[in-house]
Amino acid sequence: MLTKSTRDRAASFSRRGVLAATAGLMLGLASLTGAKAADDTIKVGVLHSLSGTMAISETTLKDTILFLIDEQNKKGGVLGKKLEAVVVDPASNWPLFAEKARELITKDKVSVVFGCWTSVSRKSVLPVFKELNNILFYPVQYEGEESERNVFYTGAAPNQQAIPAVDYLMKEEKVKRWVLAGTDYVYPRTTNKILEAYLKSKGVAQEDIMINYTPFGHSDWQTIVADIKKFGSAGKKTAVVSTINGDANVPFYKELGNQGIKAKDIPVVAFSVGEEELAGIDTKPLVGHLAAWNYFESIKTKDGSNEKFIKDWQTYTKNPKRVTNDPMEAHVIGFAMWVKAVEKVKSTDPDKVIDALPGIEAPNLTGGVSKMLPNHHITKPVFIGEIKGNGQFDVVWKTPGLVAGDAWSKELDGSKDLIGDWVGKKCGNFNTKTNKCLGSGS
Amino acid sequence: MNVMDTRATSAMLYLDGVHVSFDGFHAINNLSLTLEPGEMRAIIGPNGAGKTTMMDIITGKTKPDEGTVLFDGVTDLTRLDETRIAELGIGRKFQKPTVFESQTVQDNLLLALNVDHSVRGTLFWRGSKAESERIDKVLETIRLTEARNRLAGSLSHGQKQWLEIGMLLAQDPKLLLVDEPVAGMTDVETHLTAELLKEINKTHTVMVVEHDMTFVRELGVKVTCLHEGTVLAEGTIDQVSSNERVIEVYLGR
Amino acid sequence: MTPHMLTRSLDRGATIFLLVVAALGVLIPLFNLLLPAGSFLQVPTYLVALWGKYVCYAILALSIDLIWGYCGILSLGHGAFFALGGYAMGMYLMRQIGTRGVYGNPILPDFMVFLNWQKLPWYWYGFDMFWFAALMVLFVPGLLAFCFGWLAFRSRVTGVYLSIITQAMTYALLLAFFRNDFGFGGNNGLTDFKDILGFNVQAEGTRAALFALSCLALIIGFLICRAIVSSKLGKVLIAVRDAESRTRFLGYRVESYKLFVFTVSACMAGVAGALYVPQVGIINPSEFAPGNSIEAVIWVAVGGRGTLVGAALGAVVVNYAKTFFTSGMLAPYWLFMLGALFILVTLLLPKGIVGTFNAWWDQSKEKRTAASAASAAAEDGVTEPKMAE
Amino acid sequence: MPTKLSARFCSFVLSLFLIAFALPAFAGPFEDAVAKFANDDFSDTEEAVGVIASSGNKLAFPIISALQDGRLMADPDSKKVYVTGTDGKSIDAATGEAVASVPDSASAVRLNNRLRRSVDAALGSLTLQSPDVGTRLQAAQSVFKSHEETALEAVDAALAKESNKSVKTALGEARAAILLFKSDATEVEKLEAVATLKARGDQEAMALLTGMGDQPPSVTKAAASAISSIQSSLAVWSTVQNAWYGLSLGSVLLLAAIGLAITFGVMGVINMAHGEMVMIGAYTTFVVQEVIRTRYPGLFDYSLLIAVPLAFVVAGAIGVLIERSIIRFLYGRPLETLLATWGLSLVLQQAVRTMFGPTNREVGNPSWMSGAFELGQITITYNRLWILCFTLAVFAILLAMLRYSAIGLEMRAVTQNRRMAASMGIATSRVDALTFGLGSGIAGIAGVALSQIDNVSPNLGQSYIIDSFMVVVFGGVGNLWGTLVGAFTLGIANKFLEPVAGAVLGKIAILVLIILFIQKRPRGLFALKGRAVEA
Repeated sequence: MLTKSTRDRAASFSRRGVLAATAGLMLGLASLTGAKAADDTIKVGVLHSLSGTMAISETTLKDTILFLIDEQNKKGGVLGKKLEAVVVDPASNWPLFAEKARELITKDKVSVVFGCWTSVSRKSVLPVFKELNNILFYPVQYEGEESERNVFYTGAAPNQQAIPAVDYLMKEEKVKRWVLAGTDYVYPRTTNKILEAYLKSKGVAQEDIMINYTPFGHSDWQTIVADIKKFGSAGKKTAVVSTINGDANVPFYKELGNQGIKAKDIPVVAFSVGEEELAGIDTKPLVGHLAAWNYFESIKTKDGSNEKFIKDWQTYTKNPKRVTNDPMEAHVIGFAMWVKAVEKVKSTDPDKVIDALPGIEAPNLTGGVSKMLPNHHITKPVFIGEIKGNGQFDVVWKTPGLVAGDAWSKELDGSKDLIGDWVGKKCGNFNTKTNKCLGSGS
Repeated sequence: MNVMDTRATSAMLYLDGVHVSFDGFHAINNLSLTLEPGEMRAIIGPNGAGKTTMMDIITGKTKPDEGTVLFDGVTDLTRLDETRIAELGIGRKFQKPTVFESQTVQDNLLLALNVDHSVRGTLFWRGSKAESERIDKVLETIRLTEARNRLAGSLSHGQKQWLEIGMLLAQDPKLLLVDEPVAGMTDVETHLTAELLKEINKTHTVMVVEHDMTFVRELGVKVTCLHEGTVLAEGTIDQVSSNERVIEVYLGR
Repeated sequence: MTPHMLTRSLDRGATIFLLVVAALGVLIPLFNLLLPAGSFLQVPTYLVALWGKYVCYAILALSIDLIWGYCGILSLGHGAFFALGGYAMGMYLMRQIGTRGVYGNPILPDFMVFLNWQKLPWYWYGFDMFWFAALMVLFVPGLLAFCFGWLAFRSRVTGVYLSIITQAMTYALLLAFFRNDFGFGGNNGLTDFKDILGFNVQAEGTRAALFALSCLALIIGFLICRAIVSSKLGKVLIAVRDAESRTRFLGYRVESYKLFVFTVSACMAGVAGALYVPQVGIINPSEFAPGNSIEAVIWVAVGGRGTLVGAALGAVVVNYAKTFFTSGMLAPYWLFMLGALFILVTLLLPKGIVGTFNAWWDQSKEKRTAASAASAAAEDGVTEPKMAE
Repeated sequence: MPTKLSARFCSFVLSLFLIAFALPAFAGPFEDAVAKFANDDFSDTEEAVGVIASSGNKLAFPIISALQDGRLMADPDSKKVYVTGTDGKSIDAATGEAVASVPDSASAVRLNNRLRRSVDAALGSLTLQSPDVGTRLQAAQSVFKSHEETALEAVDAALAKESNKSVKTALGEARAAILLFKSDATEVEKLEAVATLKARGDQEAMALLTGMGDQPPSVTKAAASAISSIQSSLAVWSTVQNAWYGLSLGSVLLLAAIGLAITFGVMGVINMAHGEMVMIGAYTTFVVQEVIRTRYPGLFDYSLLIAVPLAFVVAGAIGVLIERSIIRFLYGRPLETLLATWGLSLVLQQAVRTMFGPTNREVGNPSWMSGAFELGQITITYNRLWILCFTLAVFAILLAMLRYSAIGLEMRAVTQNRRMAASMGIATSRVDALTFGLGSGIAGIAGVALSQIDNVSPNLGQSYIIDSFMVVVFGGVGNLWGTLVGAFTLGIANKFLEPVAGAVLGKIAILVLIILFIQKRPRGLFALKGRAVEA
């Protein structure tokens, strides 16, 4: 018995020895990248670009997570263990996102990952998270049309941002004519498809909708702004719904300001322009233009939670001017939910946590309480803010209650019958008409 | 161009009323010149006389604005590109010696051999006895046999000149255009080069551009003096060098 | 490839290189699959995927070295051919998803469904068959390279001008593929692949196999390149690189030579891309980004221009450095490291790693064969004289 | 906003209380209206504005103008509303009595876009007769925009008094606009109105004509013809507009490329870090403005003038540094310079990212750089106009420098024949350093201008490098005029393609055209001919 085992071990050793001899470089390789998993901490992956084009937006989110972890550890960590952040830089390079995700999960053995900004980065890491069964918290407003078991979407779905914004413009500003301007990628495309369908359902005629797409980082807006002006001077109240991507916004707004398009003539409501983007512009010419978010830094709360958060954040970053924005709040909520779920199941095992998360509630920074839904999206309030001269927003409207995020848009033919339900149906894209879980092959 | 008179000329090379100008500067001005088969001709003239430009025109590197350039009495060179012209059998040695510096002497010659120059031909090329013999022979003629495996870049200036002439030989053209073959050569080398060219001239038509009058004299062939892109004088070296204008613009008193 | 070309093409360095690649191709998958997870020598799957990526890059580097190192054509748009090959493979993988897409549409890929496409665009036909896709992997980049090269080389666009218009080419393609109307998934590109030839792309076995395949492709590509550069055609290419007009006056059709290698190298790049996509699991327009192409050229420079081994090595070294720097404490500073690496290499090792090594090796050994001398010299930084002025 | 809700509730209670027990003196409609401001409810505020504007009360103008620029303070608890004067003194809005200080509980009355419009309208009719011509003109225009019937008599009164010509026409147009929408206006009046608007002939006029509801047939007919005539004239103007956009885009391209035309065109150095030089220039501008903001706010309008030389020096110095430390070892190996400078660009980007942070930095437009003016029917924005002039100036200076200055002569000598120049005793290495410095410096200047229309972020340079190379190559390397022509050609072509093909396809088309063009002219638009090229 014992001898046998020893013999086995000996044999295995020798075999291993042979293999080792045949591949020295493998050794070096394994040791170079080999990870030593520390058991006394819980590892949290941070997958945000720190260089390249997306660094502009994502660096802040990296800092946010580090800040939250810091706070949590002050409170004694989770399950009596300290949290440890593992930061990597996917460098705004989509395949690198997948590679880094894989590295985080298999090499660093993280229990959860907070990351991604662009849809494409999410799409690129998706297979990795499915394969290695880990958890991703995705904090950015996106086009919807997705509900995955391993992903939790704490940003706004189209019905939590776009639709309410349009409603506001119809109700408050009596807008009759619409310009849907966006950068040519999937989020604006889908959002505009949804809005187009929605507007038509509200009786807006085709010729009263102008759709325009521009490449990433488009910097010469003269023609388009002029077109908007022209379109807007057809006698009907006109508004621009902008899904223009972060980088192109500054020149866009500068051109708007210079060509003298005032908010009171043609208001622009943007879904990707927050406090951080405005920090790069002189906002005086933009006063009155709108943005729809689930959070604004300027929001005052009864319990002062937002004020406190801003204060702590600015002390943490040692920068009294550092602004906060919506995706940050999404991370705050997501992080809180994850902590609660972990403490609920007394484990960081992804399967347990994933099952525990739906139904978990966490306070958002605007004085409400958000809830994780079975489709892995959360409930959020929607605010419409007007740009102020100081680069902040003045909330002019809010939804009466919290809005539940729809994974699948009701306005699109492809998806109006789909729901995501990971509690009952255990399916992200369940067709309520055919009662079938699509995509499972069968 | 009149067909009759092309037939009339038996010349190996025939230039008539050639004009070319770069941004207004007339490099070649109504240049007419004939080279008989088997002839060796020396071209002299001050800098900017258009000697090299003339060669550019003949080898198809520069297209003349007007004028006739006939090879072998029939082919209009102005319509062809360098490759085609080279294939016709016009070889050229450049003013500043250009050999393939990063390749060995014998590879340089190998590349020059006038065998199949098609992509397929070179891709599936395998050396033949005949080729290597040709190369050996040329190496001997240009006295580089023992340097065959050295990099062309490591050769002395004179040796490069010779290697390039050797490449011409390997190419075995009907007409050789040799631009300043003895520039920067010692007297001995110059003498040897003269001998070499005479040797070559036995079997080829040659056009030599050279400043070195002793060299030209040594060649002892018909001389053409160019000035401002046109023929100033033509004849034996003595006739030309005694020509007033030539002395004035070129030789100096 | 005829046998004599093979034999002729194999010198010492080449043989060692081939052996190493072969060893990697066999051992890494074995160590990954056979050894128990967590055991000391076990190669985690993410490393297999990672090294698979490196190998694909190595093939791309080879293809660039073939035209730049030996023919002096500096293409700053080779990423385009890589990406096109990748897209061809990606389209096949998309069609393999079938009803497993989120909308369960048997024909249309998901991105077409939610952009309300009614039917499959014609250029997607046939990509459900592997052989067709495989053919396209070679054909599409090859065709583009042929047309582009035919225009450019015939009208004697050389040096910087060529480099810049190759940039223009890849940039134009980048913009084109970004457009969602173009029918290639826009910015998101093609992703969420399920299986290839019936094997699950996520499965460890498939990954190992893909890795081995990539190594095989690298070996074959290497042999092809060696065969080309060590043939007489190789000498002509070098001649073109060093003195293009001289070569013309010797009666060579320079443009057809350039066109030939350019097309061959484009096809190689395409294959590299095709192997790359299933291993990284996504192909999207950013692969067309002009920066990528430039970076690929830099791999070659780092490894040693004009030494095929160097090109491959450079690709691996630079990308390993990238992987290494982009995680851990260094993450915020990795661009400094990478940038510094590029500057230092060009300044201190103009011949690249392998080039410098060879030079040193040759010096240390007085006796040298003509062949290695030729190749050693070929590694000199000297480029087209035209551009030197 | 629970806080606001509760505030609104108690204020509501309070207002009931006030209405019930307030002294009759305060019970007038004007006072009630003023009190409404304290309800912090947009529709209440709108009512209040309407009432006050038409009340004829002398306080109306101060109140509403205060509302417009956020100087109207309302105290939700005491229901009192105060006007804080620009001089800091405050008065009670209801009574006009001066008050010592505004209570802390008071906050500025908020506006939204709809309110801003009605405020403008109200102010318009209130200031129609203000002594200042500018204000009157503005007033007339805002009345034209809002065309509220209520303003009609005010307009007529003003028209009667008005002497200034431009204001008169503006008033006339305002009157026409009102009449057009006035249900009980006579057909004649309406026809006149249509004629006036036709004369005005711009998009706003067209907007009114298309927007007017059902009208007597004759009017509709007149309107239709007016619209068509306006449209045809606008069509012509739009071509002019495109040309202008093309020029301004061209100027940006030229500005970005001109530095490259020197480092690349003149020296043959493929400087991939060129874009980063531009970026450095932009960040210099940012720093200058920061200093000015904090230290000497008064100088803000001069910030760019200060930034230009600084940017030139900074970028130029860095350029020289680069040339001395890297480029000079790489002459004769242009492709190696490409690689080294590419590495350099990565380093510079990350350096800026670490120094200034990854996010955009705010670079403000000085007053003379912001806004636009109408030229005929096209809008010309000042920043674009200035950039165009600036670019041409830079180009001219550079050209003159190369042509006439000693260093310029040396530079050209070195370009045309390095060896010869050296043998003639020109210190080529010094010239190289200076040339590269010059190129980089000009890139820096470009950065100053670009900071006015684009992001100031670490990625700024990236977005221009390719375009710059396209321009230089298209125009012909080593030829500044080529660069000029190239830049404007591409700019204009792009702007005429954009409306047809859309921004993305337009850009693609341009790139393809460049590729094909290079086939025709392998050395660009203005290529040097002759032997020198090949040598």
